[in-house]
Amino acid sequence: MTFLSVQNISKSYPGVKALSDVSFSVEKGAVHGLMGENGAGKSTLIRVLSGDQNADGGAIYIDGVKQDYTSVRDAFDAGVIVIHQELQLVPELTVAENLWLGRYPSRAGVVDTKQLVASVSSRLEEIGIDLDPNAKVSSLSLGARQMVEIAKAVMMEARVIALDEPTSSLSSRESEILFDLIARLKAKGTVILYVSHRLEEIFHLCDSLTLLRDGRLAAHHPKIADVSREQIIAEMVGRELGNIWRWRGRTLGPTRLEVSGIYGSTLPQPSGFSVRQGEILGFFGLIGAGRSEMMRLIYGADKRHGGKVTIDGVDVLPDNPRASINAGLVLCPEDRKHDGIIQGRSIEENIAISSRRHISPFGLLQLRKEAALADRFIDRLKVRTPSRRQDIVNLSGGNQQKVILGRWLSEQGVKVLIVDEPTRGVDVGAKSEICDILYELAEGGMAIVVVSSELPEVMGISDRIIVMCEGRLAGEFTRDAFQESEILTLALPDKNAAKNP
Amino acid sequence: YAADVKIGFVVKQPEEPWFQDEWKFAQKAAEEKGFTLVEIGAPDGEKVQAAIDNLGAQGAQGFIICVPDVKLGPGIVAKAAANDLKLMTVDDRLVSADGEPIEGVPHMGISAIKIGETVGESIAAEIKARGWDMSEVGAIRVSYDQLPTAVDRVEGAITALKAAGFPAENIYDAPQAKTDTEAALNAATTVLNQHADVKKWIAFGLNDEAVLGAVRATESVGIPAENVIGVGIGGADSAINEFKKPNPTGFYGTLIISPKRHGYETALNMYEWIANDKEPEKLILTSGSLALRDNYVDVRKDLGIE
Amino acid sequence: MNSLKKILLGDQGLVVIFAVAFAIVSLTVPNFLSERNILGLLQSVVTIGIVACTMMFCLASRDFDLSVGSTVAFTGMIAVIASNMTGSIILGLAIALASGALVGAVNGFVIACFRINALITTLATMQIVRGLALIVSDGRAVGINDPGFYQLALSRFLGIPTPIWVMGALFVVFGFLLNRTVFGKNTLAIGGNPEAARLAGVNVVSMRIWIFALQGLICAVAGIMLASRITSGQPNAATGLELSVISACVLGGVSLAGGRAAMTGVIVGVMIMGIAENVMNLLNIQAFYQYVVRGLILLGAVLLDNLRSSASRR
Amino acid sequence: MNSLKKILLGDQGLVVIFAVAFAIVSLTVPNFLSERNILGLLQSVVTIGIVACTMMFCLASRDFDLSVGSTVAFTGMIAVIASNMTGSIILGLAIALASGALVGAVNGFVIACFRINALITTLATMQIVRGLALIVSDGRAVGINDPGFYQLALSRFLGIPTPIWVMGALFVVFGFLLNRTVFGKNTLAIGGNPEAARLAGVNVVSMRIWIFALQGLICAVAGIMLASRITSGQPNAATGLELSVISACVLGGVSLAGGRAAMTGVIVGVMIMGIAENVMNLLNIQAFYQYVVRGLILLGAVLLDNLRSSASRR
Ligand SMILES: Nc1ncnc2c1ncn2[C@@H]1O[C@H](COP(=O)(O)OP(=O)(O)OP(=O)(O)O)[C@@H](O)[C@H]1O
Ligand SMILES: Nc1ncnc2c1ncn2[C@@H]1O[C@H](COP(=O)(O)OP(=O)(O)OP(=O)(O)O)[C@@H](O)[C@H]1O
Ligand SMILES: [Mg+2]
Ligand SMILES: [Mg+2]
Repeated sequence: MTFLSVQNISKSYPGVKALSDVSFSVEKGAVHGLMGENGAGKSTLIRVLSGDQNADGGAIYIDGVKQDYTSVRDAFDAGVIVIHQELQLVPELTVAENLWLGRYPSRAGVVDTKQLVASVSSRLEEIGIDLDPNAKVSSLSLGARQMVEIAKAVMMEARVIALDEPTSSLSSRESEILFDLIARLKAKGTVILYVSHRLEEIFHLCDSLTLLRDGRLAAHHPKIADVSREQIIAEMVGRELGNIWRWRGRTLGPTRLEVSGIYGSTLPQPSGFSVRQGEILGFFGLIGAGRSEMMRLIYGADKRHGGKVTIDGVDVLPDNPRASINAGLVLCPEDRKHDGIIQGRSIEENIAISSRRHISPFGLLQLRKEAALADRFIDRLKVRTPSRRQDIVNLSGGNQQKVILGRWLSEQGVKVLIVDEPTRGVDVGAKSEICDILYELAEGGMAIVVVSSELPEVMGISDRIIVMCEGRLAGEFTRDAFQESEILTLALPDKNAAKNP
Repeated sequence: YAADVKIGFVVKQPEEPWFQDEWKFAQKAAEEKGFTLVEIGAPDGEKVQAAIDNLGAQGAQGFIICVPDVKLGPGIVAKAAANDLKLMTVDDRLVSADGEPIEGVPHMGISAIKIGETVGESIAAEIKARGWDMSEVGAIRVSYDQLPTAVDRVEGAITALKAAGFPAENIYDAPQAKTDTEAALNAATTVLNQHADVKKWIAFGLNDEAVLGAVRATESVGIPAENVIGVGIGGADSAINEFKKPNPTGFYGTLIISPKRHGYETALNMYEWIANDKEPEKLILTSGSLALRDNYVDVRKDLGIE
Repeated sequence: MNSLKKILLGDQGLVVIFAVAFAIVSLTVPNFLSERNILGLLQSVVTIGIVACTMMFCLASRDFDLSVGSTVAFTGMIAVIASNMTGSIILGLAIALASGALVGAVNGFVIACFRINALITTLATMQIVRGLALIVSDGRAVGINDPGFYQLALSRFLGIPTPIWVMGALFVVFGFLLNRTVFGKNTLAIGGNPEAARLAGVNVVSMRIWIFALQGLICAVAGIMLASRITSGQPNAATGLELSVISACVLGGVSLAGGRAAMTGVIVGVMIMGIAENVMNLLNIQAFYQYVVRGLILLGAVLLDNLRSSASRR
Repeated sequence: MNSLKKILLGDQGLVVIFAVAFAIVSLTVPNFLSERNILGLLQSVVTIGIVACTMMFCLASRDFDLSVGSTVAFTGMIAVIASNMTGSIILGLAIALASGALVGAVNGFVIACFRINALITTLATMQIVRGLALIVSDGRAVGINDPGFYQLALSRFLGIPTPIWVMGALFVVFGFLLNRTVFGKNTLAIGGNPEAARLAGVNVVSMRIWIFALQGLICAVAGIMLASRITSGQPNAATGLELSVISACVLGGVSLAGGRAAMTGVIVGVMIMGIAENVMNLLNIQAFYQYVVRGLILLGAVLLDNLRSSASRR
């Protein structure tokens, strides 16, 4: 019995046809996957569904009734709730206030504060999310914020829930919580639209699947059991891809980066590690493990209280990003929206911002060289855009991520490259391309640190893996000893505590 | 005993040199008699209220005020009474709601219209002295209509000019956006360019700064100094600077009103009123003296300015 | 030492500092702590205080209103003219309140519906409204016919003048509105993240219009009080009020980046501004130096506030 | 029809509209297109135009400077006093330029290092600097001893007065600086996302200090020109300049949210302000109505600009 039906939806932006004639339908109580390359139009579809954007044409039916809502509020009332790709929380408000945003329990306009907090506590407990309702969202880590978003959708009695890459900054443990929740909602008959670039999740969760390509319907699979992984990739990317992580052996040189006893207010435990020339070191951990904090301290993005960083045996005491870059150490940050993209500026400028100092004699720009640089990365990473002059905010999430990566991959004179969640929201095709670029750079003698919450990725790409847990280095594995279960065990805090009390 | 006397002196534009001078002379009186003078700037009605309260709280017995707007009269009178303060006005005379002067409040000053008329008369006299044909002369009225005093002054000048036979249609309005020289300069430039055929110009306005702007405008479009007669009001340094320039400029003269009398005498009168219960005259009108390039030193000396 | 730091830099830091400063001023400045001076002081901040209530909402929602000074003058003017013309004070006040709300609503409408920057929109209305005030009055103050009008400001209740009561009442009302109502929470949400608020179903457009309309209405209240206190409607009144009010709010910890506001903070901010002015006059500080002192106080207060919030951030 | 819309709402929309408006004004307003009037018009926008060059950078980097008016007055004052005291105009000018840059650098330092909101910081320095200007001059205009000083403003080159050349040169220099240098691009990047720019290796703190110091320096240039034009240093000069300059920039499409700026736009913005003022005077519009008209023009221009950018957005 069809419950949600999307018919002939079209939507265009200047220069881009984001959706053309997309139709599919979902059964009651089903989880429907939505996949496609970056910029295929998934988020646009979700935005249309949420009432945030009005489609140029087409219609949406829920339970056989045509919906003609035009605002988020209307969509709400129709029982449609959406988690957007980029987090939509108010940092100044508490968790409870964020969860109730737009629908505070109130009498005559006066907020019932008690109910506000009480109901949230009980609901959070019930669904198994460990969050303090009175904590300010601004004090939470990215992962925790993502959980707030998820709680927001789950807490309401919705008929249709759409999740746009909800796990992109979650690690397996938090993802499990989400999967449990989805299973429960499903049992209640809620329709769930699920967008993800992670194939394992799609196979694990979804009943049916729609593939988009260039804003068009590429394929529709009413039964996920009938398709194979390879077939999906081929339909999505348009070609066979084979293994995404094509690890290649390299000969490693002497130690390049040496970090010892580093700590700061965000990471109170002093810790250190080293990376050799040509080595790719993976950092794995659950959210809140402190990986990003460690990298930011090394890079000088946050204030360091102690510790030493050497590159090729030379002490570099960078206390700000600029000094680090000059010393040959760069970091591609985790939170692209807050720390990465420069709003209002073109793709070209976003790529060239750091590396242009090498190609600008006396501070004068060489526009042609910058354009060539931009074109190279747009081409190689397949950034979907009408032009390199496009404002970066008009790109899809994954394409923004590619541009930010392009910024750091194009930097010259780099000795140590740290990438934090480099493939967050990036499609499989581009993932394997990024992987290739990292290998090329490593072969050129660069020391590379890859921070990721996606275990297959860390295992696929790294020569060595360091596991972090609760702000400490919990253990280390070389490639021949990679073992999924052991790595995961080490990352879990409670197990860890039991091991060394 | 004198040490217990505290007198407030409240003015509307504390940054203006004129009021600085008034304060300075009042201070001189305070030193001579040994009372305390409290200087407060109150650029709008609300600040005036606060200032009076403040004076009351400090235990002052009376105050002298130059109000930002004469219509504030009833409020000030009431507030002064509520704070049990003796009240005198200087420069601008309070009026009641119906526009009639409030007779009960002792006042020293000069009417804005009067002073404007004096400006007009001196310009007219100089036109005659230079033997110009009035119909060939243009007049720049640098106006700032937001300020009632400004309107009265320029209207006074126009009345006098017309009475002397100056053709009304030759008077052109140059509204300043602000009361500084640059604004007057820009406004006057437009007028000059609009009437490029007129070769001889006169200029008057709210104060010296306004007229200076007009004179600068004539210079920038190349009208020789001898073809310009500008007469300002105030006699502050910006006017004196003109007279100190090696060559005469179009700034012909300024009407110096004496801050000495306004500052020193009012303060003294107030002191007498408080200390010896000698009520001052209800109305003392002072007059301005025209200062020119060659006599400004003497005029200033006469008025008690160094 | 450390606990002192904690108190100073804590959430109530500004209040503590204010209390200390108040105590010092009371002890050292003669005449400061007399009943008369305190009442005078409170009356002198009535306009700023009243307008700050709604400016707080405006800033909290990441907006900005430069037109408040003009609106205060304009509505005061209207109150007097309308009272004189209709012969009824009540009617005059009603017309003034309505026209204030209208000015605010127009601001809000332009800003919210056409998405024009609030700074520029209100800079424009600031001029337009001031122009209107000058036009209706022909640039001159308008006297009040019915002396009953003065009573608004002169009357007292329990020995305290009415305007102070009005200001106090508005502090309470808007404090409640900010912290306890859906309206207040939504305002903060819009300021914290307008996009998130919109996507959560908050009607951002109508909220903004309401906030500005409210601002206009409250400006009219301030305008009426002012006209009654100065016993006339003055077209040049309250120039520069916008910057004083915004300063007071920012002093009180309202973030110009939106999303952060507290009524107690704003009250303290307003009082700091008032006390600084009052003390400078009591101490007979020269006009030119008053500028410098005013600037330094402003700078010092935000610096302190900044130390506080950066300390709490880590 | 559609292509007309395209032209109007295109990237050069404001320029086109400006050209059309200019043509209309030239044809309908008598005396407008005379050489003398155009030169007069250009001279009247010299102060705004010069200061707008650096204000553009300030706004583009998401900052704000309210102290420009005071700085112009202060540096003009200093130029005159220093010239009189040292007896050398060159030395006087150098001292004025240095003190302008110093004021700017202090602004920048406080804003960048203590992370205090720029609006409040410059609101404070605006008062402090105005106070200093009043103190050094004792509140009085200071006359120029050496008539050579007047020549700065009175001298002409190819029949065009020097101040206009200075303004033109600065337009070229700053246009180049914005579009063609790393400095300009980094400024825009800081405006777009300061945190991202910092992590990309832009030295945000020193950039901001530089931008403000440059602003102070250019204010000094404007102050010197002004003092020479009005043949004296006046402590009360250039009040309210900040809002005119910011209006001109925003009219010219500079975004107050940072990250968007163009020199041609700013020039057009400055000219629109100047022409509006000039035409109103030529048409002899009454002072009170000028306020209203000024506000409406401001509103109209940003509305148009907004339509343009929202048209390109969708
Ligand atoms: N702004 C903050 N204020 C206080 N504590 C913070 C803040 N940001 C992060 N933390 C804390 O720092 C620790 C690590 O944070 P974070 O979750 O970012 O680590 P991570 O290993 O990078 O994980 P992920 O990147 O997957 O989110 C957590 O304990 C978190 O609560
Ligand atoms: N505001 C906008 N202006 C112009 N183009 C836009 C805008 N928003 C999206 N687009 C374009 O529409 C297309 C579809 O974007 P969408 O965000 O739906 O992709 P997506 O499938 O969600 O990609 P991703 O996997 O990277 O999140 C992209 O080419 C994008 O550049
Ligand atoms: Mg997307
Ligand atoms: Mg992380």
